Amino acid sequence: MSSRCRASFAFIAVAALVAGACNREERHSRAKPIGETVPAGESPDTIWPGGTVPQTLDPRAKLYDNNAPAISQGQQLFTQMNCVGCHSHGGGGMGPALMDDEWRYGGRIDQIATSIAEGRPNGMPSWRSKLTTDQIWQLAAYVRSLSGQPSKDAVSSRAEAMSNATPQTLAPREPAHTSDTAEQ
Amino acid sequence: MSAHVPERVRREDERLARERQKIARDGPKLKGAKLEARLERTWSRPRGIIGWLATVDHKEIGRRYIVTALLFLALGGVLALAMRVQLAQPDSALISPQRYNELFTMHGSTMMFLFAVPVMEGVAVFIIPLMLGTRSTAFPRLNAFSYFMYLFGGLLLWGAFLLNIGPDIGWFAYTPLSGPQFSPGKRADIWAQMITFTEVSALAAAVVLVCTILKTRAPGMTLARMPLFAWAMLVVAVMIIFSMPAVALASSMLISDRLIGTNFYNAYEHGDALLWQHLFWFFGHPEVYIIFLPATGFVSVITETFCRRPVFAYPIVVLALISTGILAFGLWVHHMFATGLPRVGYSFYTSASMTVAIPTALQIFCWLATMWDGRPRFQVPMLYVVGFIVTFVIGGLSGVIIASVPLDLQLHDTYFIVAHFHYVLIGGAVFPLLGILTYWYPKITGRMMNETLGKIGFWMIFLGFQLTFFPMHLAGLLGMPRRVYTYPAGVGLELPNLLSSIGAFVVAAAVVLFVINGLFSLYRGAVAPSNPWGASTLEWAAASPPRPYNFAHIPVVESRTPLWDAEGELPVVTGLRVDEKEILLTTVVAATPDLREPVPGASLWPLIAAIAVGVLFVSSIFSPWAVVFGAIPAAIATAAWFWPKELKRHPEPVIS
Amino acid sequence: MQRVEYLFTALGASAACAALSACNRSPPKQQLGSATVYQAAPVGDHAVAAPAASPADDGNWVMPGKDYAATRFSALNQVTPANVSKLALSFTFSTATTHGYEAPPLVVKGTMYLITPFPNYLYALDLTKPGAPTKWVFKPKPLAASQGVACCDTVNRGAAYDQGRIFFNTLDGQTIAVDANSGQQVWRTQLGDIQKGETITMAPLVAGGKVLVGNSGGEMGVRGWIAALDEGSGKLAWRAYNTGPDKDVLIGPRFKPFYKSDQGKDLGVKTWPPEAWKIGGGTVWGWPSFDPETHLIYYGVGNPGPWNPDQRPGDNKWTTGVFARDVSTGEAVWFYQTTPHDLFDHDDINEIILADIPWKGQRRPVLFRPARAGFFYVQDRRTGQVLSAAPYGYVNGYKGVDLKTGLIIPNHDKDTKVGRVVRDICPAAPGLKDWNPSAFSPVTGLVYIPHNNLCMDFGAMQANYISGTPYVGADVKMYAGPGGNRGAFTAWDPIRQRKVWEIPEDLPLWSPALVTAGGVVFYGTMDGWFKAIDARTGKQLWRFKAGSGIIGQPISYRGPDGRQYIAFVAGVGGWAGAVVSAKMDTRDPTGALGFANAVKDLPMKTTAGGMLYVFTLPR
Amino acid sequence: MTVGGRASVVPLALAASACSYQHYQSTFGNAATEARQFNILFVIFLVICAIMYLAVIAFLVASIARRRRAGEANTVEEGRHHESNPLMRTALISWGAVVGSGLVALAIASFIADRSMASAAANEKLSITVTGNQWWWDVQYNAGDNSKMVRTANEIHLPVGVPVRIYLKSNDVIHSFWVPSLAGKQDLIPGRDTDITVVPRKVGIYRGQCAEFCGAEHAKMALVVDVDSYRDFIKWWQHQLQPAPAPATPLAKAGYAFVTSRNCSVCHAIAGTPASGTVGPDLTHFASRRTIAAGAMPMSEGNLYGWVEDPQSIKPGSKMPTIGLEPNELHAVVAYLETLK
Repeated sequence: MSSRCRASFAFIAVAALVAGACNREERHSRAKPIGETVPAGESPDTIWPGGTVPQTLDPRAKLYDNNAPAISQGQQLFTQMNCVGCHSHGGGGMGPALMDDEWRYGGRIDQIATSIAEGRPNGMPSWRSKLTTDQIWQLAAYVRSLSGQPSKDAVSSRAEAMSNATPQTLAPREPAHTSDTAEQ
Repeated sequence: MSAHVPERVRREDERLARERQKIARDGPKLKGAKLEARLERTWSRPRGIIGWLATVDHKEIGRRYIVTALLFLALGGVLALAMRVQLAQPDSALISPQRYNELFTMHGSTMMFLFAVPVMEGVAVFIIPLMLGTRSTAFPRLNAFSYFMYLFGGLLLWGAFLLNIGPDIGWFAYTPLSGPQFSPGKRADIWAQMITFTEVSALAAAVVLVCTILKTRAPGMTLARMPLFAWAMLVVAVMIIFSMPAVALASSMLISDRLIGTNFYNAYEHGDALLWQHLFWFFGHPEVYIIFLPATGFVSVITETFCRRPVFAYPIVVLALISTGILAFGLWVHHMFATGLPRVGYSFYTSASMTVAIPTALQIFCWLATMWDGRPRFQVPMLYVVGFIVTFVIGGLSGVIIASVPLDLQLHDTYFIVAHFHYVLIGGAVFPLLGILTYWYPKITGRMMNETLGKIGFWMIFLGFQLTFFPMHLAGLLGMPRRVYTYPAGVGLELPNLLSSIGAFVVAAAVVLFVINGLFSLYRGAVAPSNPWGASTLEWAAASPPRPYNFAHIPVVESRTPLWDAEGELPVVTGLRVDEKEILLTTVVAATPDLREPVPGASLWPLIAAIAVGVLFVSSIFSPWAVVFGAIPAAIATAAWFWPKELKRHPEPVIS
Repeated sequence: MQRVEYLFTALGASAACAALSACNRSPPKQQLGSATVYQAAPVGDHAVAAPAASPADDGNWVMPGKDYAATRFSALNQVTPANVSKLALSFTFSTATTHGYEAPPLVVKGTMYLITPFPNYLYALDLTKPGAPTKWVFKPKPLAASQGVACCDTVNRGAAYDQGRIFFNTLDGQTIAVDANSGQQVWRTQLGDIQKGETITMAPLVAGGKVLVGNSGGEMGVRGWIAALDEGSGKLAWRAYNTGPDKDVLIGPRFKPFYKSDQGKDLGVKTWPPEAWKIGGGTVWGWPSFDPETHLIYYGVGNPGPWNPDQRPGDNKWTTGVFARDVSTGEAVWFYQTTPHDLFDHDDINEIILADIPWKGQRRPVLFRPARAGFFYVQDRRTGQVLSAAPYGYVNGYKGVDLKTGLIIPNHDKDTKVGRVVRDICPAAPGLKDWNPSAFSPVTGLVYIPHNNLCMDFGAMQANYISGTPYVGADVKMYAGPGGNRGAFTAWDPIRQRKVWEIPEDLPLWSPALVTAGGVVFYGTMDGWFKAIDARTGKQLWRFKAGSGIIGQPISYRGPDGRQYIAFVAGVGGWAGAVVSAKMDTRDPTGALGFANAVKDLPMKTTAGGMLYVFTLPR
Repeated sequence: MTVGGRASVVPLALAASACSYQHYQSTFGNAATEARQFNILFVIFLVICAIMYLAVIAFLVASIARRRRAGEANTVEEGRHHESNPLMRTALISWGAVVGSGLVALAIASFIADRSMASAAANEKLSITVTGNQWWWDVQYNAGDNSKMVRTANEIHLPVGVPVRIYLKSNDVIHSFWVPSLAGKQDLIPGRDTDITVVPRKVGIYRGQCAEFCGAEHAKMALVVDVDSYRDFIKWWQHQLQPAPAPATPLAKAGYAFVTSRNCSVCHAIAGTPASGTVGPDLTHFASRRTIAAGAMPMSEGNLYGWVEDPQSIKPGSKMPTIGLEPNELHAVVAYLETLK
């Protein structure tokens, strides 16, 4: 997909020089290669018997981390797939709050993607068979923005809806936290 | 006045009087080559790059405006070619939808904001002081500031486009598509901030033009004797001052919606998506007249010179200009006939949109009457006027068609509208612009453009234009909406789109030919005397290219066509200082000499202020705090710019 | 205007607001916690409980409503306004759970039974021994995933005792019968399916040899029903749906609704867009009552799904109304729809008190219903005819009830619309009074109503249905209603339909009420104050600060030693308390379907808990 | 060239380039009262404007070709540039009068056409609600008895001769409902209700397209309007009310299992099956529609395979994801979708 849009720049010679520059706003619409799965799900916040195993972040994370179209698509999926019903706009309700800095299963993008795909014991449904990995990663990117992790330039200030939490563009930034609450 | 004048005051007056004697002034005692050498030293700018950046000479700033605008015209044209290649055949997947949306947004924004309005201001800033017989515009530093703001706006937009964060929401950016939810990232903010840049630049240039036209005319050039181009630019400047704030408000509200989550356009929280459209088109329609009216000025100038007689019925043309300027503010809702507003309201706007055609029709009559009553000589500028009349009237009439609600409901947002506004913008503004550039080229550069190349260029662009844009009427009627990156086969749109694509390349070739002619003539063109076309207005009394001080002595005007009526030498008025930059201010209506006005010298502060304001605007896309902290350097720069110099001398009442 | 008051209360400066008496527009600011008497308590002829449904009090507490007439009235009178201030703590017991505790403790012949929220433990405490040691614990082990489909905290509203067995429901949709002495399971029936979003939180009603159970999940696009299980075997006797064709709703020849708007064939299908009735809500999660004399059960039906009304044009029969059915066959006898095409999630599941009132010289069997939409209905329980309906608090969502047609008169400028927020709708989604039942004292003839005083902004949007996930389609923000107090305890005269006295409360009142023959009324507040009030004058007599907010049903029973005991369990939660029990983040005002905005200060005023407190007068 | 003449010329050109789903998307379609009023008014405007144009060109050519002996023109060379031909003064006044009256006539003609269109469709018999979503049309037929309401997508069937009022809503950005052969366009604006009234006159297939820029796939947000006879329309409506037929062949059964248990059911609704998502178009009678993906391609097995297998390559940026189906899943899904007549 991306090769064709670089070809489309061929008409504007100057632009071609800088085609790959800014990933923040590139609209990736990746298909799911057959057989690809969301990360297998071993949580980096655990005990490794016999010494720590170095944890590498899934390479796909950088396509979604600070990518504005992915976060915007995630925001729309968050409403359409009824996540708002349980998590509201980050405040929680049936489901846990997503805008605070307490995480039961880890706040990194790949951990959130695993929670969405596999589901969690106390009522989080498993979406692996209902959403493509692309969509799951977009949702994970949006959930990260609820707790203020991505850069302020990639998030949207409000949705075309009733005003709710303070705009993400003004909320203070938070690092990704580990699984740090009592409940599981 | 019998009151006893206190001793101290009397002694002070005598000292001033003695001092006044010592000032060197142009006049019988100082004239000819010695005067011109002194004036040259006083009025030329400092040497080197600092001088180049600090110049406040209206001719240099005018030249920069024109060159930058023509560069953006070329860039916008290349985008148009890319769009036409994509639309040459149906179901083409050559350019991705995302890229195509960026292309047509950049094409629209570049042509409207970075080419059309600035090129008109550029030509006006260069020619108006010469045409009015003065040595500089009012507020020359504001003029320099205006150019830099325009330049930075263009760099911001095109820089973002090349960095792949260019806008993809159309040059009109309707909310909620341009709102925070449906335009992720900073694409829409950059577009909105470019609007702020170009709008500040246009407002600054408008203030400069209004003050120059009203206060610095040559003595004797009453309002009734002012050239029609000056009238056109006066009306345009006033329109800019009244229309630009609307879009400034709209784009600032859009940025605040996108940056801090206000609800101006959020229908849920009782905002309204149509608020954007009303504010944008309240600016949008006057904007297109801001582009068209200077072109009517160009046509009047060319017709007068090449028909060897003044334009027929001067008062009618002036009244037509003014009424067009006023009526332009009353018909913006004809862009919104399909948004479900009450039908009776729409009929007011139908009649207003039809009424605005009458003044333009009268102007066209006057030009034709001038041609009928004079002896038209069909050199290149006059050819462009004929091309203008043939093309623009088609656009004007298709405008009358879409002014009617039932017709517009079918034709709105289709390629019929694309044809209409290209006819009135390219036909109505670009043709006269090419004509006037050829006409004033000798005045600006001192060389004549090549006549045969000019004629070939004219016929190529004229025929290429018809081939490109006439089929678009049919494409619109056959159901092709605007801003579509492709169209299905089998709906009958293949032929018109193919013709348009071919025509686009012909027009492109013609523009390239014009540029070659322009560059080639810079060095190989015939050297131009001060009045090569035998024209009647004052700019042809100055040298080609004009000296930094324009006129050795300020001319006096007794009629509408000063050069044609002055046997031999132009009457002049003397007494302006030679050791300091000084211009003569005259009263608004009767243009009787009023004051001597010291002209601010070259300074880097306008550039520094423009950079500070630019940094403020660009950084306020990313954080609201930038508005607070960015304002400090901007305030410092503008304060330094206006910091009062110790007045070594003070303006004195006119002696003679 | 509410926004300013809400801000003040949000800062917890209720004292400041009290001082700023100018900051409300309704009657002058009452002092929080003290009663305002509107007129003297009625004297002479007044309402009495339906005799068949309210037998003489034997000192036990065998079902949440105390009796089939749901009076929640205890005939014990040792505790009186004079000596209530001397009540002393007898013993306590921790239920080891921290979600909302809405159930009453049950007392049967010397044993107290406690049913906890998820994981629904059933404790039996031996009252005959000091400190009430645990006799046995029954652990039903419901599915953990059921917590993901419980809309408003994983609560349980109580168990019921009958003929030696304890009947209760589990969150994952099972009804279980346990032998009261041994704690061994007798039978267990699976009724709900959590994959469809169904849970069960209501207290079963054991009547006419049947165990009546309904499902919850109005917010999950569940199709509501009430089922009757045979008391002995647990087999399904009949199940009546609340949407769909007449045969599913068990509507037959005996069905004679009083008003024309409820008459017609297959209205459960005709008043919905095609297929919408299959995911149309109408759940039964509240309080059924039973009249042994007419052998009829009365129960309310929940809200239609989704909350976005534009997605379900039509009256949406048979949601938000009251059904009367024959208990043995389930045949519908009459139905009254309180809010056709409900706009504001006003489930109509509130308690139904059966009473007889003096009507033109003779006794008329009626039912009292302080409905969620804000009107106190008095209806003839044989036909469903509305005798009178008056608002018992501030209502601007509706203009009143037309007694001729029985239809509620909507206020059209509060109609919700997709794409635009409608502001200042009172009462809010939880209604003027939510599930927490009121108490009726045949001695004073008054109904004691613990209710809230909340208004809301409502923004409807298109809802997408995925089974097992919420199907709401609305954003809501709630805030304090006029007067700035978010709750009130009202003594209501059901015959003259007028307030007798009212105590404004800072936080919404989410605890049921208890009234005793001794003339004392008990209720608890969400920040943990257990209060005793004089039933006649509304004067506060005594209060006790519990460890957590009180939303459980207080009870009064006669202990083995013959003394009167008052007991309740303190454990904040439910929809109002989810801010604490679900550890929510109150920076998002639309949390917990809008309640977070109304109780931002609750986490500072109480923590979660689950503690039983039992009081008695010292020797 | 009269209206009729011109209208017949163009379809011949279309017929020449006919391919299977060739539709008629031009303002000459003349298939409804509104389109006919447009064509009549358009011709009136065209004729009057053409006359004005010829007048201007005649004046231009005359002044170019005019030959006069030396000394007669009022030019500066002949020293007469301050005089002007008196004839021109009267010509100016008459020109102003002609232009003014021409415009007034056109304005009046426009008002009359506007009023008559509004009155022609005053008493509508059928009401439809079209909701615009990013890049497809959600169509809902309203009915007095709510259980008779029909929900479909990207295709509208209309009975000929019956005035229909189409209520327009939007779930996201501004779109514009436009079927050139039937009537003028009307915007769909979030938070604001607009409507349009059409009285179809000619049975046939007419194609419409979104006319307000609405994002990445604005170009492929089309719809097809089928104007049927009243009898066919009622038959179509009854058929739409039936739930989806149960799958018969084993492949279709496998497709049913996939569609109702996997990705499709969270967005699409198929009446009579557990799938009831409202995010995507209703698929209950998908196979009976003429196009796929809001008019992006005509309905055919090949196109169906291409679309279900990789929608992102056909409509890049569309909300329909490329799921990455295994070949057997793909065959099963397409087989099941084809049973949804």
